[in-house]
This record gives sequence, structure tokens and C-alpha cells, in this order.
Amino acid sequence: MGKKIVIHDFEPKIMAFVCKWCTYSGADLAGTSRMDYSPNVRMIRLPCSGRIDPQFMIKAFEQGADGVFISGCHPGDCHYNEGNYYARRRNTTFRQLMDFHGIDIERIEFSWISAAEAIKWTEVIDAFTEKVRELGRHPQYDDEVVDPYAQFLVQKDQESA
Amino acid sequence: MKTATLNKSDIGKCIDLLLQADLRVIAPRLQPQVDEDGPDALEVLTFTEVKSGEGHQVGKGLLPLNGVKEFLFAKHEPLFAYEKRGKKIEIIPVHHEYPQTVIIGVRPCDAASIASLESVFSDANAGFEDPFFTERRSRTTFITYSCTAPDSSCFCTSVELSPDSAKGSDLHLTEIGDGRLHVEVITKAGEAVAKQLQELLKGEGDQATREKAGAEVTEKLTRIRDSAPIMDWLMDTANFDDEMWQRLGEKCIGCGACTFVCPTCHCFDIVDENKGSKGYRVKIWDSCQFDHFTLHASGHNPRDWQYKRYRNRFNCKFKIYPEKFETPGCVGCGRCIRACPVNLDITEYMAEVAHKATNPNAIKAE
Amino acid sequence: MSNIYQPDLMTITKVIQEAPGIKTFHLKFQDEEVANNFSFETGQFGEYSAFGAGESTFCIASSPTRPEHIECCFRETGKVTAALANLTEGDTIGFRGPYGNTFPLDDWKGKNLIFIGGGIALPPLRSVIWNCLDLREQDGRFGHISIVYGARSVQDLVYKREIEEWNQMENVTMVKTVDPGGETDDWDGHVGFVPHVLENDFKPDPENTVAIVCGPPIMIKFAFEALERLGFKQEQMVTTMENRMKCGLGKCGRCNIGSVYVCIDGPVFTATQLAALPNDF
Amino acid sequence: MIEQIRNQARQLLENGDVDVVIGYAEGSDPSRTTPIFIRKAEDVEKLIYDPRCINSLPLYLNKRHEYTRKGWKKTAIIGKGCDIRAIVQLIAENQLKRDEIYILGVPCEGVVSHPEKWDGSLHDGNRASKCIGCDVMIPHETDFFPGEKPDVDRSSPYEATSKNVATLMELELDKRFAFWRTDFDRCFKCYACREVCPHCSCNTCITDETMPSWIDPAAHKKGVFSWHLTRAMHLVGRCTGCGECTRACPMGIQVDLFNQRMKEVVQESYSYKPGYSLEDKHPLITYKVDDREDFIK
Amino acid sequence: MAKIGVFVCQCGNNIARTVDTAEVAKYCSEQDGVVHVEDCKFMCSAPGQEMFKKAIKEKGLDACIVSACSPKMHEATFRNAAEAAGLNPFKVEIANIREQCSWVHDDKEIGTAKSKDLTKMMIERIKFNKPLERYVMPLTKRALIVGGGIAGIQASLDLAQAGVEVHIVEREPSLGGNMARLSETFPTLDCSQCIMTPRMVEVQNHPLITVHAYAELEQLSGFIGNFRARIRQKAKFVIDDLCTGCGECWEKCPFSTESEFEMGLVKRPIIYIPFPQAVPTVPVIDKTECPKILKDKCGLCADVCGPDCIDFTQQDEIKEIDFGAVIVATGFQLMPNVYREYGGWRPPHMTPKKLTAKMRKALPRSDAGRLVDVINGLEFERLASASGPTGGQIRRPSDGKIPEVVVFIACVGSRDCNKGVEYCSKICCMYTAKHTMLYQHAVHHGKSYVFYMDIRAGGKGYEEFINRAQNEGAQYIRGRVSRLTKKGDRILVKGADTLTGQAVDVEADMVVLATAMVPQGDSEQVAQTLGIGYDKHGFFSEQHPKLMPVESSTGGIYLAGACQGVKDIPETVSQASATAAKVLGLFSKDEMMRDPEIAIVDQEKCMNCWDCITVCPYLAIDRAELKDRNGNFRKWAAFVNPGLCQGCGICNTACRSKSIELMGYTNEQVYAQITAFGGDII
Ligand SMILES: Cc1cc2nc3c(=O)[nH]c(=O)nc-3n(C[C@H](O)[C@H](O)[C@H](O)COP(=O)(O)OP(=O)(O)OC[C@H]3O[C@@H](n4cnc5c(N)ncnc54)[C@H](O)[C@@H]3O)c2cc1C
Ligand SMILES: Cc1cc2nc3c(=O)[nH]c(=O)nc-3n(C[C@H](O)[C@H](O)[C@H](O)COP(=O)(O)OP(=O)(O)OC[C@H]3O[C@@H](n4cnc5c(N)ncnc54)[C@H](O)[C@@H]3O)c2cc1C
Ligand code: SF4
Ligand code: SF4
Ligand code: SF4
Ligand code: SF4
Ligand code: SF4
Ligand code: SF4
Repeated sequence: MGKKIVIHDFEPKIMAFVCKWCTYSGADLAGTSRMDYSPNVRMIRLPCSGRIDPQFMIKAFEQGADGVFISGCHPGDCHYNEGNYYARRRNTTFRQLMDFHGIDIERIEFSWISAAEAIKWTEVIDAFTEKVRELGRHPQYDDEVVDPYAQFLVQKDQESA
Repeated sequence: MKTATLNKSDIGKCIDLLLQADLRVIAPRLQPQVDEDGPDALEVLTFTEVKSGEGHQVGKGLLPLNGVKEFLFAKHEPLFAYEKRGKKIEIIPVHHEYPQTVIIGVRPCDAASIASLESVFSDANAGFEDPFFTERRSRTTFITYSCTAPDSSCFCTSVELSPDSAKGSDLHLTEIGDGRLHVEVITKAGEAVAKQLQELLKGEGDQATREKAGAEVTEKLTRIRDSAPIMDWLMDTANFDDEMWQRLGEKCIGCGACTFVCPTCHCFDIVDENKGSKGYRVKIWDSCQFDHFTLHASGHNPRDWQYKRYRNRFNCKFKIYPEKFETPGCVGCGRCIRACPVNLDITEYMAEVAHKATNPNAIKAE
Repeated sequence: MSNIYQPDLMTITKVIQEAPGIKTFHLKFQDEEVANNFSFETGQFGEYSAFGAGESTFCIASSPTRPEHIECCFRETGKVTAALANLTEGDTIGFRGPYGNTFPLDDWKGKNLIFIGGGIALPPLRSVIWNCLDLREQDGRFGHISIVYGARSVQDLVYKREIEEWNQMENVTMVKTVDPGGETDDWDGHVGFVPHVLENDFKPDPENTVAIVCGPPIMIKFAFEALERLGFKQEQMVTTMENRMKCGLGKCGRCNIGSVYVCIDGPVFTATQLAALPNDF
Repeated sequence: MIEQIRNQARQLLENGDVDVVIGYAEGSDPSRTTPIFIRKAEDVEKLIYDPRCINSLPLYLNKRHEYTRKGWKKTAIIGKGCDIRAIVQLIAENQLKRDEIYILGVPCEGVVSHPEKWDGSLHDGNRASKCIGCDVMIPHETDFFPGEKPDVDRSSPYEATSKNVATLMELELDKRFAFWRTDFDRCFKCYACREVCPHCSCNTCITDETMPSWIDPAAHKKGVFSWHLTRAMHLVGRCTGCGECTRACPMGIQVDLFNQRMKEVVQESYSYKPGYSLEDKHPLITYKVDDREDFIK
Repeated sequence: MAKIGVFVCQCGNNIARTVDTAEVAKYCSEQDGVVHVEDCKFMCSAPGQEMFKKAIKEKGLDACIVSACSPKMHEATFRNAAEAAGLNPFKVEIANIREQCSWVHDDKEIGTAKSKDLTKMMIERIKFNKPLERYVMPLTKRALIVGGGIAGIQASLDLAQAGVEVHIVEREPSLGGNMARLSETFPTLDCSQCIMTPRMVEVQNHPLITVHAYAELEQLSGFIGNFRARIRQKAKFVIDDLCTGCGECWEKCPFSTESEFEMGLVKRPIIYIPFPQAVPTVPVIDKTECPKILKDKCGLCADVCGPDCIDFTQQDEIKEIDFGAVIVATGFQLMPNVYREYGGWRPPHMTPKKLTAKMRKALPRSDAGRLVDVINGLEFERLASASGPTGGQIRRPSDGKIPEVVVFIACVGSRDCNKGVEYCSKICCMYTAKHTMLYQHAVHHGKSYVFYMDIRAGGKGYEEFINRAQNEGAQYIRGRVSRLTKKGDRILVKGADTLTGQAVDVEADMVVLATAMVPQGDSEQVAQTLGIGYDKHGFFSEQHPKLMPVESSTGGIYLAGACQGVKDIPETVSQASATAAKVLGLFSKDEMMRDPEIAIVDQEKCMNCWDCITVCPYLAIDRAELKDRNGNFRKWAAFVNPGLCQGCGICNTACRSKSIELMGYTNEQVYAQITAFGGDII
């Protein structure tokens, strides 16, 4: 047990949407095996990755999450047969959309984690937390961060120069 | 009334001076486009806060897409905050320190629209004063700019205004040729601003040329209606069920664009923005063109059909405002005509009504 | 700068479940000073807030003659009402008001009164009913009082205790009805729609009488027609409108019927006034 | 050409085959046209068709206009190819029945991007960019077509990609973000972009829902971002590219770029383009076991 | 709902070690709506539960959060406890502060902070939990079995012996399926007929079993516990009840056609039973061949029939019967026609699906250009069978000669993406070994060669069986056969031994192909009739490959035998028994309780786009017509059948207008949870 948790200046908030059959159980297994992973993630348990609505991710970002993590059963293992296939398509497109909005899609992580993959769960969560920590606070809705108008014009000017 | 002249090329300097005086300055500016020369790109001119005198579009182009209303009647206005603690709730007033603001390059129609909004939000209306509007209003100075090139949608002269009207203005600018502007100081607030611009203002204005210039531009307007018979016709409740409403209005798709761009449309909604146990109550823009705007909890909707919603809009401008506030609810800016995706034209309604009002028999025979 | 949108806080002192989905709150101001300065008249309404959900309009359902607390009665229909319904005794809600005009009690002196209500529309009537009953107690200023009230089913009747109370009172005629199919085995009232019962069973005498109608728009329409057939004149008929509203202050722009804003010019209208309005309600 | 359409429309109305013809008429100023509902045969003279006819008329066929369409049993509609794609998509989504409408197809050489840009003729400077690479200039699904309808190969699952999208995609992420922030600053959530969309046919749009409030109703940054993400997501694989949302936006926000970008994603990932088949299901409600998942860890 | 109780469990030291539970409890007590908190040593213990119930009753709690271990552990415990205390069980939620907090974080500060957050999220969520009632559904305790092969027979017997009424629908005139064709069966080499026939008879005689032979399932509607089947009893032209099975008719019938049962190796009369031990022993008239029916000539059978049971005017009959569960046991077929591949010319590329469609036109044996002596496994079974056309003597089809050299080729069409199917047919190794033995036993001097790719003999006694075959003389050559050509009256087999790398040519008298086992030709259509899923080959899909291998994707429909995937008899039989156990489990109660965590539709909002219908894996959503008060059609809307919905919520996500919602995981609940985590804005 026990790597020591270091509290950083910036601790990202990570919202995880997981299916209850695979990933939630995998995370439980990590607990039963007394593994250790970063505490930044809060999980919302859903019946199936097919229930993960892009709307939830939008809401999570809107509500100040710095990263969103989505996970379900591996293809072929969905408890409901096909839910994760729909989830995959939704996310393929949703990520591209976020990207087009200029939002770093590194902030959304999608992973297949089975009920047995406790180690994978901890690894993926740790890596993702680290990645988001490096990316920093999600700036999407902050009024203060930049004056986007000025910034954009400046960039345009620089380009034309 | 004091007058002066100003070089047109000095407007940028004016803005800088105002900024130096720690004022927030809002001026028309062009917004970036993905592909400025592409076939899809239109010039997007809006009133925006500016940080320097560069790049402003005062006096250029026609009307900015947004009116000035969003600077007085904000798109999103927190009314107060609240926090829940167990069974107790605390209301925390939000501290609004509205910056002293100057809006420069306001067109006469937009300036006139402020008066309409004021009549709704001031305590003259049922004794309730919207403090947010009045507070913002009291801290805002309008520098208006007479129109030089109205477009085919403009019809301010039909609503008792003109391209050089100074109604609602604090400081009024009119082009008088040779790159010079005739400056009129109209109010105290205008005078205060004029003081900041002292170094750029020169001598006396040229009233005669200004009036002549104004008259010339007025000539260019194409849509001209007399609004008086319109109002009379609308007063007759029987006409509320006239066939023209459906005929003209059935193509309206209820997009609400017309109301959002309209400088005098004032409908709003009040909602709570909640987060855990804290939140804000906010006032946000709404529109009478939306179907759920008047929908009752029982499912009954007084304006169940889109044409009825447009009828309400038209009545609001030409009946309700005049009746309640004694000012027309429309300033003839033509924004709704330009914005409407299905080319539903308020002046067509005006024409139709005027026609019916003046030839009542002809219509009956039809 | 006084903020017209800022509510005063009130504590819920009592919650009564009137019928499925319908609750009554008893409310007391938390701030002494506000409580002391507060007064209202019957017919007026307020904006009640469930913090976190928003504001909703309900009339003040209690009578000004009983000022110890104010009451509101509401049905769960949407976001705010659902949030309100979740509150219990001791919880805090917000209140703005009173707004709107009032029932013209002075004009009714010496007249007989008929109150006609349907469904959840009893609350506004209840305020004025108690007001009139109490005043009549004091100085006998009104004649006979009748109450015609109906709901979809027995279950849906609100203020069941008070209906019984009125039923027992002298000089009060209580006519209760439920829509066909909504009756129970032990139902002792009428069965039929309110306007129908009014016209065919109750048949009030229009002489020196004022009818006060409250209910869904469609019921108001039919009740007015029924009354007219019974010989009532437009000025003898009063109603309250429940157009959707947000601010209650004549600003948000959604409750208007033509140039009339229900929130400031209403909610109480006579049939004469309504007839003059454009057909927009 | 328009004469043939008028004649056909007249016949349809005279024979009582249709109750109404939806088409275009002259607008209130010379650069504009306006939708018109023609119920009487003598009114068909009002019908016009030229590059100013930008509106996507199938909009009136979706459920939100049920009131307007009350009592119309069969509707004839003038459609250029892109609009017919919208009709086809509406049918595929069960929002319309094929036999309820009569499609008067028109050959189209492109339309002007904005009425403001109309100068009497159509040219590269004012032809809407959606028309570039259009493969339905000769429409695919019609009941009437003036003249012979040549065979056109529309089998390729790829439509032309938008130059504007490409330009934006070339930008670095934070610049793209800054660009949209600037644009979204202007959005006041009038929802005109939604209302003009033929595919936004929901009885109640989720933005008008309060339980829960799917997106913040206010037009602040959160609210606007969420709105545009929501709208674009809802149109993935369904948008038929009429570009009306951009045109309708009174604040000059190029909202259709999202849809165009998603169109590309859907083409690349699922080789799918909407509006060509009356039966196809859109890609978010279908799947293949071996769909791409290169991004999944 | 504003009366929420929060119960924080210390779990001995398991939680308390890294979470300051008292602090969490205190924090929760300050939350909006929380009226009661408890910090408890062991919530799940009897005293803990008592305390929980007491608090609910005494404080009148209307929702409870238990901050404790994973919901997988004790969600049911506390929901039941709440129910016992009079609180709706779905107003109880678990905040997992053990598996996902105390056990994974060392730091007490972090553990406490995270526990607070997790509990807070649940507090906000539970405000939107609606009380849900479990659905009670009626249940018809009668089972339908489609397919009367060994799988169907086994399942029906298991069920009937347990007292359940069973109906078997069999397409052919007799039960038995493919197993009835086999001669002897691996790995014990006991005679197939001998072990099968008694069971078929048992089926026929069992009072609880009804056999609908020569019948087809036309439609299946309804849902688990409440199916209604439309069964088409094809006209046999023989009156069942009268027929004694004497055999006069089929013996006298002057016309004949190829026998399906005998794989076309011989002919059968037009009025026939497929094989002598057929059950039921009632013959049927093949109406496609019968001259009496086709052109009103002959009618001999009617003349000879003693009990007068021939009726040429008989029509198909439709029966509608209600069932509570369905077992699908429609079996398999051999991939038809692949042996053309080895016949010296290339066939057009065909997927198994297309092939099976063509199967009906089984190739005529006398086809000139063909290699008549290249046969498939089932044909060989018939040749080797004592009841077969040759009486158990192995003779080749072309000239009846006893073959001296036989080449067996394994993996024909299997494990071959290009020409066949990708999967391994699994039983071919075994039956090929069996065939070599049967051949060897019958033709002692004969020589048998087996071309194979790999030997797969993973079963009890299977490897030993292969070894035995090799010891008994079969020569195994690892390698592919590239071509079969005619050489005189023999067949030249051109192959390669991949172990030695040398070309191997064998001149054989007969070639036996172990062709791939594929689903029945109409399996997709059957799947659609039943409303179950199938894979790309046409095998029916199981609910979960590991944990629910006998359930189909639709509740109440179970899969037995080779229709679900390649299987040998032992596997088939075990699966059949497993389905029987499932059905018995389902029938063990008098009515069904359905989880209320299912989707429901807001029908006013629904815009009838049917997207939800497209995505629902369980076909649980249907179209409903809404009527107005006067009964006139008003609009269409989706409708979720609570008997079918499994609560996945896929429809909820797919519905744009959010008109369909998954109870227990509603949008409002999830949103409340998200918002509670969001942090502060003031
Ligand atoms: C003067 C007046 C007095 C009223 N008195 C009572 C009363 O005593 N008791 C009572 O139960 N109700 C009363 N109402 C109606 C009550 O205001 C609405 O039922 C309530 O506001 C619905 O709020 P909500 O937030 O729960 O619904 P929302 O979530 O906002 O909406 C739910 C549905 O209700 C409709 N709705 C929203 N607000 C209103 C509104 N103000 N009026 C009508 N429909 C609305 C919406 O269109 C929607 O269909 C009164 C209304 C008025 C104008
Ligand atoms: C050549 C060969 C040799 C074999 N040797 C052995 C062996 O030695 N040992 C061993 O263990 N296994 C052996 N097997 C495997 C064995 O045959 C199967 O495992 C077994 O027959 C599967 O039984 P089943 O009931 O699932 O299918 P089947 O036997 O195929 O039975 C399916 C039944 O369903 C009926 N049916 C199909 N569709 C419908 C429909 N739509 N409606 C109604 N009825 C329908 C069919 O008519 C048939 O009666 C061998 C297989 C082959 C091909
Ligand atoms: S109604 Fe139209 S023209 Fe009049 S002020 Fe409003 S936007 Fe301008
Ligand atoms: S008039 Fe035009 S802009 Fe206004 S709501 Fe109707 S369609 Fe939209
Ligand atoms: S039309 Fe433009 S301003 Fe209106 S909501 Fe859409 S993007 Fe925003
Ligand atoms: S945005 Fe989405 S929910 Fe709203 S109308 Fe369009 S498709 Fe429907
Ligand atoms: S997806 Fe939604 S709107 Fe479409 S049919 Fe299903 S419930 Fe109705
Ligand atoms: S929750 Fe799943 S099973 Fe239930 S109706 Fe929706 S998609 Fe079908």
C-alpha cells in the first residue's frame, strides 16, 4: 500500500461516468485489493456506458470539471450487448466536436475497463489526473483568463505581419 | 445648446481620451471572420467594448447588429445571490459597480430606443423601478452619430424619428462635409464627456449645414409610413381578429431573432442558476415569439399559433407602447427586417394596416 | 438602491397536503419589520421562490382579516412547484408581493355573493370567501353567500375541511360537485361540470347578486355563458386571470392581454373589462 | 423552368391533389425572397425560383409547424437538392410521410450566401459555400422535375469539405478556442439557429426544458458553449447542410461550421451522409462492431 | 423529500482509519434537506440496521443515504431494510466511501474530504429519486420449444419432468434433428439411434409434452412471461388422430423423390416418414411432389389407408398459444456445396448465408461434371449407419463399390475467411477421427488418410479418441488439399504435407469432407420472428458470452444447442438442461416481479422519431397510438414495455428530445450529482 499523496497547487476536478457492471466493479476491486490512486476523481455510476449522454459531459465541464473520464465494458462484453458500441460512436463524434470548439480533448478520456482490471483502472486514472493537472484549470468559461477578443485580434495581426 | 466641430479622423483620439479618463468605451467594431473574403462572410459590426481608439467603426457602415440595449438591459443580470445553510437561507445582494460608460457611434434610432426601454423599466411603469436598468442608464452616456447612408430596411421617419434625430442622445455628431463633424452637446452628461474631449473640439458648429445634411439623408429613406392611423386601427379590438394577421404571419417561424435584435424589445425571464447550495437569481432575455413564453401550466396557451405571437409583437410596438407609455415601441431601425430569415417585414404589416385603416370599405368589400 | 426583484424570506410554519399534488403552506415573515409593514388585500398575489429552482406566482390564499400568517396553495406542475413541494415545516422560501389589484369588496356592499370555482382555483376564492364571511360577521355588510365548487374527482377537491365548515354555516349555501366519473360511493354532492351544475341545479337569482368565478380559462368561459343565460349582467361577474408571469411588476412582458398587464392591471377583472380586451387569453 | 413548375402547381391545386404549395415569392426588397403558401391556383404566378431563394422550405414540414399545417393533407413543396435532402431525412426520421408531400424539384446552380450579397447575378464572390461540391444540383427524390432528369452519380459517401472548417482546423487549439469565444460573446441565444433548422423538430427542445435545465438558459459563456455543443451533437449525422442556421443568426455567428465539421467526422468515421435514403438510420443510433476506437485507452 | 437521513458507517476500522466519519456526519448535517445523521460502527450489522429502521420510522425520513461500502455489497440490504421500515426502497442510495475511498487513500484528510464530497453528491441526487414500485406481471407457466433436435428433446423432458407444460414446434415431420442421422457417436462410439430413440418416445408419451411436428412458428409477440405464439401447422394431408402409423401408404406410394434425411443418397416415397423410428410416426404428403395434389392423379395412398386418414383437402392450420418462456433449439446444418471447391472448378465466392439460401437446391447426385464420390460428413454418417441406405456397409455413392482408400479432409470451409467461415467448427476433428474408425471397422483392409490443419480435441476423452483413431490405422497428414480431380473412377487428391514440406498426392476411392457447421439457412428470419439477436454468421447471440450464455438478448427466450454456436452432443445437452433450469427458475414464482429501474416515455414530448426503437437492444420499445378523449387518434408516441426493458438506458441517451427517461438514473438525478461536485461559484 501507499504511495504518498502529494497535494499540488492545482488539483484538477475529474468527473467519471462509468458503467456499473465493468468499470465500477473494477474500481471496487481496486479498493478490495487496497490499491492506491489519485483522489481527484468522482464517479457517477450508470447502468451502461450507453447511458452516458454527451449532455452529462457538457454539464460536467460547465460545472467546473477539469477533466471527464468515461469508461465501460470492453467491446463485446457489454452487459446489454451493444451499449458500449453506441457510447463509442457518441464519443468519437463528441470529442471531435470539442476539439473543433478549441477545447483540449486530452481532457476527455475514454477507456474500456473490465471488472477485473483494477490495475488498469488505477493506472489510467493516475495518468489522466496527471495529464489534466499539467493542462491546468479548464479555462473554458472563465471570464478573467483572457480577453478573447483582444487575444484573437492580436493573433490575427501577428499572423498577417 | 453648445455646439462645436470635430475632425472625423479624431474619433480614435476621442476614444483614447475617454479611456484615459477611466471610462469604459463602447464603439462599433468589426468582428473577425474565418475567411474574410469568402463568399459566406459578411461584415459583422457590433457594439463592443474597446480598449483603444484603433479599429473603431464609428460612423462607418450602417447599424451594428446588436443594439445598445445589452449595455443597459444586460443579457445576463444577476439580481442577487443566495446561500442555503440547513433550513436557513441568506440573500446576498450582488454588488454591481457598473463602470461609467460612454457609447460612441450610436445611431439616432438606437438612442431613441433607450427612451422606450426606460419607460418600461423606470418607476413610471406601475411604480416599480428596475434598479439595474436605471443604475446602468445613469452611468451611460450616448454619443450619437447621424446616419449618412440608411439602407432599404430603415424606416425611422415612419416612427417620428429621422436619420439625424438627437432624441435620447447626450452628445450628437453629424457629418458636415470636409471630414468635419458638427457636435451638439445635448445633456449634462454630454457636457461632461465633451469636457474630456476639450482638446479635440474646435470652435462653433455649423447648424445650417448640419440640418441640410440631415434633410438630404432623410430623402434617401424608401419605406415611409404614417404611424398614426396604424395606432388608431389597432385600438379597435375587433381588428385583433382581422384576417391579415394569419395571412401575413403564418410564414413566421418563431425564431425570435427579430425580438433579440430589436433595441426596444424588453421581455425577460427570471431563473435561478444553482450550484449545490448556492446560486444566483438572474434575469435573462426572453422573447414573445417563443411558444412556451405564455404557456400555462394547464397546457393552455393564449398564443398557441405563431401568427398570434407575431401579432402580439406588432401590437406591442404600435399599440401597447403608445397606449401605456406614450412612445412608439419601434424606432424604425429595420433590424428585424434584416434579421428575419423568412423575410417577414414589419413595414408590410404597417402598410397593410395603414391600407385597412385608410380604406376600411375597400377591405370589407374584398 | 432597492431591488424590486429581491424577495423577503418567510418560514413555512405548516404544510397541509390538500389533495394529490396540491399543498398549502402557512408562511410567516422571518424579519419582524417586514412582517409589521406587510399588508395585503384579497385578490392579490405574490411571487414565491424556492431558492435554486426559481419563482412562481400564486395568489395569497388566506384572508386579510386573518393576518397571523399568509397562506398559499399550489399544485405541482413544474420545476418551481416541484421544488416547493419538497419543502417541509421550518424551511425558508422567498416571497415578493403583494402584487396586483383586489376584489372590489366595497362595491359588493349589501349584495348577495356567489363564488364559483373549479379545481385548484379555490385558493384565490378562499381568500375572498373568508374575507367576506368575516366582514359579514362584523357588520353584516353582505347578503347571502353561496359557494359553488367542483373538481375533477373527490380526491382532487382542495380545502375539504373548510368546505365542510362552510356547509355547516348558516346563511351560506355550499354547492359541491365533481366531474362525471370522479365521484366516490359516499359522495353527497352533485355530479357534473361546474357551469352545468350552476345553470341546471343551482340556478342562482341574478337579482342584487355578484358572481365571482375562478378556474381554468375554459371553465371561466362556460361559467360566464351560463351566468348570462341565468340573467347575470357582465358587470355582475368578476374573475381572476392566471396568465403566465415572471416578474409580477409589469416588466417581463408575458402576461399582457393587449395593453392590459394582468400583473398590474389584474388579476381581478369584471366580465365587462374582459369583453373589452382583445381575444388573446 | 419556373413556368413548368407553376403549371404543375396550378394543376395540382386545381385537381385538388394538394392543399397547398410551398414555394418562394418576391420579398420585401429586391435582394430578398420569401416563403409563400399558395392555396389558390390563381396565385401560382407569385412563385419564383432563382439564386435568391435561399430558405430551406422543408422547415415548414417538420412537427413544430403542425399548427400552420393543420388540415393540409397533402403538400407540394418546391425543393432544390439540398432541401430535398432535408425532406428525405425528415422522412427517414419518421417526421413526415412520403405520400404526404409532393416534391416539385428544381435544378439549382447554387444560391447566394446572403441576400446582402446579391448583386443581380450569382458568381464565385457570392455563391454560398455550401453549394461548392454539391451533388444534388439535379435533385435526387422528386415527384416532378422540369425537363429530363439526367443520371447523376451520388454514390460517394464524401461531400466536399468546407474551406472554412479547414481554415479553422489549421489553427492551433487555443486560437480556435479564442475565435469561438469571440463569436459566442455575441450570441444572445435567440435560438434562431434552432428554429430555422428543418431537423430541429422536437416538440419541446431540451433547451426549453426546466427539469432538469439541460443547459443554462442564460446567454453567458457557459450557457452559450453548452448550447452550441448540444445543438451540434443533436445534428450529428442528420444535418443536411442547408446552412440556414448561419444565415439566420442575427449576430453573424457561423454556427453551421460545427455541423460541417461533424459531417466530415461522420464521413471519415462511418462513411455516412444523411438525406439520401428514405430508410437509413443516422450513425449515432447504429454501430458496427469494428468501428474506429483509436482514441480509447 | 426534504427529510434526508445520512448514515455514515465506520465499517469497524475499515473506513474510520482513513475517514473521519464524525466529521463527515457533521458536514452532512449542515446540508440542505438533511434532518438526521448517524455515525455508526457497523451499519450492516443487525443493530446497525435496526437503528436505520428506527430512524426512518421515528424521524419520518423520506430518503436515506448510507455512506459505506460499495453498493454491490449492501445496496439491497439497506433497500430491504428501508422497505421493512415503510420507506420506498428506491429512496435509499449508497455513497461508496470504502472501496472507492478509505481503501484506496491513505491520507485521512483526503479520505475525509472525498467522503464528504461523495456523500454530498448523493444527497443532492436523492432529492430527485422518485419512489418506484416494482412491476408485477402475470406469468404463463407453459414453455415453447422451437426445434426438436436433441437439444429440444432434452429441454422438453427436463421441463416436463419438473411438471411444466411444454410444446415443441418441429419443422420436419419428425423429431430428431441431426443427431438422428448419426451412426455412432464420439467419444464412446455408442449408437446414436439407440440412445436417442427412447427419448423421442418418452417425449411422445409424456402427458405434459405436445409435439407440433411439421409445424412452424410464424409469429411471437409479447414478452417474458407473456408470449403469444402463432404456430402454423403445415398440412400433412394425413389426419393425425386417425393414423396408426401402419405404413401401408408409404409402402404403396408409386412415386419417389430424394430423401432429405438420407442426404439425397436414396429416394423416399412422396408420402413418407423421414426415417423408420420417426416420432410421431404419422406420415406427411410432400405437396410439392404429389401428383394427386398437383394434378389430381394417383391417390393410391388414400385407397390403401385402412383408417381412412388421408385428406387431400387439408389446409394449413394456425394455432395461437400463450407461453411464458421460449427455448430456441433450431440447430445447425452443414455448409452446403463447399465441396465444389475441391471438385476441380472454382465456385463463385459465397458467404455461408448465400450458400444456405441455395441449399434447397441440393446438387443432383448424377451431375455429370461432379465428383460424386466427394461427400460430406453427414452423408458418411448415413453410409456408416446400420439403418442407413447401405445398411451400414460403406459403399461409395457413384457405383456402390467399397472404397479401398478414403481421404478425409478436415476444416473444409471452417477457419477460412475467404472461402468459408472464420470460426473453428470444433466437432470436425472428432467426427473425422470417428469416421476413420467407423471406416476402419467396416473395411478392415482399407486405408484412410486425414488431411488436417490442427487437431482440436479439447474434451473429456477426446484426445484419447484421436490417438485411438491414429492407432487404428488412420494416417494423419498435416496440410491442405489444393485440388481434387477425377482420375479414372478415382479421385486424385493433391495436397501438401506441411510438416515435411512435401507434396502429397493420394488416389482415393472416396473423399469425405468435414464441412463447417453453420446455422440453419433461415436463422436470421427465425431470429427476427423471435426478436432475438444473432451474430454475423447467423448464430443466435447469447445475452452475455460468459455469464449468460443460455439467455438470448430478449428476456424469457433461451438458447439451446447448435443454433447458438457449434456444439457436440454433450454440450448441446448440457445447454438444453441449463435452459430448462432457467425456465424453471422463471416459473418458480406465480407472478413476475420486474425491476422498476426501467425506461418510461413522456408521450406528450415524444416526437416519434423511433430512434429509441432502433437502439433498444431488447426490442422493448413499441409504437403507441395516443387517443384524445373522444377516442380519436391524436399522435404517435413511443411506449416502453416494462416486461422487456432491461434498464440499460441506451434509449435515454439516444433520444434527442429527452422524452424517454430511465427511472433510477434520471437526468435530473445525474445532473444533481454533477452539480454537487462542481464546486463553488460564489
Ligand atoms: C396571478 C396568478 C395566480 C396564481 N395562483 C395560483 C395558485 O394559487 N395556485 C397554483 O397552484 N397556481 C397558481 N398560479 C399558476 C402558477 O403560477 C403556475 O402553476 C406555476 O408558476 C408553475 O410554476 P413552475 O415553475 O412549477 O412550472 P415551470 O417549470 O415553470 O413550468 C411548468 C409548466 O407551467 C407553465 N407555467 C409556468 N409558469 C406559469 C405561470 N405563472 N402561470 C401559468 N403557467 C405557468 C409552463 O408553461 C409549463 O407548462 C397562478 C398564476 C397567476 C398568474
Ligand atoms: C457429421 C457429424 C457428425 C457428428 N458426430 C457427433 C458425434 O459423434 N458426437 C457428438 O457429440 N456430436 C456429433 N455431432 C454434433 C451433433 O450432431 C450436434 O451437436 C447436435 O445434433 C446438435 O443438436 P441440436 O438439437 O442443437 O440441433 P439439430 O440436431 O440440428 O436439431 C435442430 C432441430 O430443429 C429443427 N428446426 C430447425 N429450424 C426450425 C424451425 N424454424 N422451426 C421448427 N423446427 C426447426 C430441425 O428440423 C431439427 O429437428 C456431429 C455432427 C455432424 C455434422
Ligand atoms: S421593431 Fe424592428 S424596426 Fe422597430 S425598433 Fe424593433 S427591430 Fe427596429
Ligand atoms: S418575424 Fe421573422 S425573425 Fe421574427 S420570429 Fe418570425 S421568423 Fe423570426
Ligand atoms: S442564432 Fe445566433 S445569436 Fe441566436 S442563438 Fe443561434 S448563434 Fe446565438
Ligand atoms: S437542439 Fe436538439 S432538442 Fe433542441 S430542437 Fe434541436 S434537436 Fe431538438
Ligand atoms: S427517441 Fe425520444 S422522441 Fe424519438 S420516439 Fe423515442 S422517445 Fe420519442
Ligand atoms: S432502457 Fe434499454 S432496454 Fe429499456 S427501453 Fe431503453 S434501450 Fe430498451
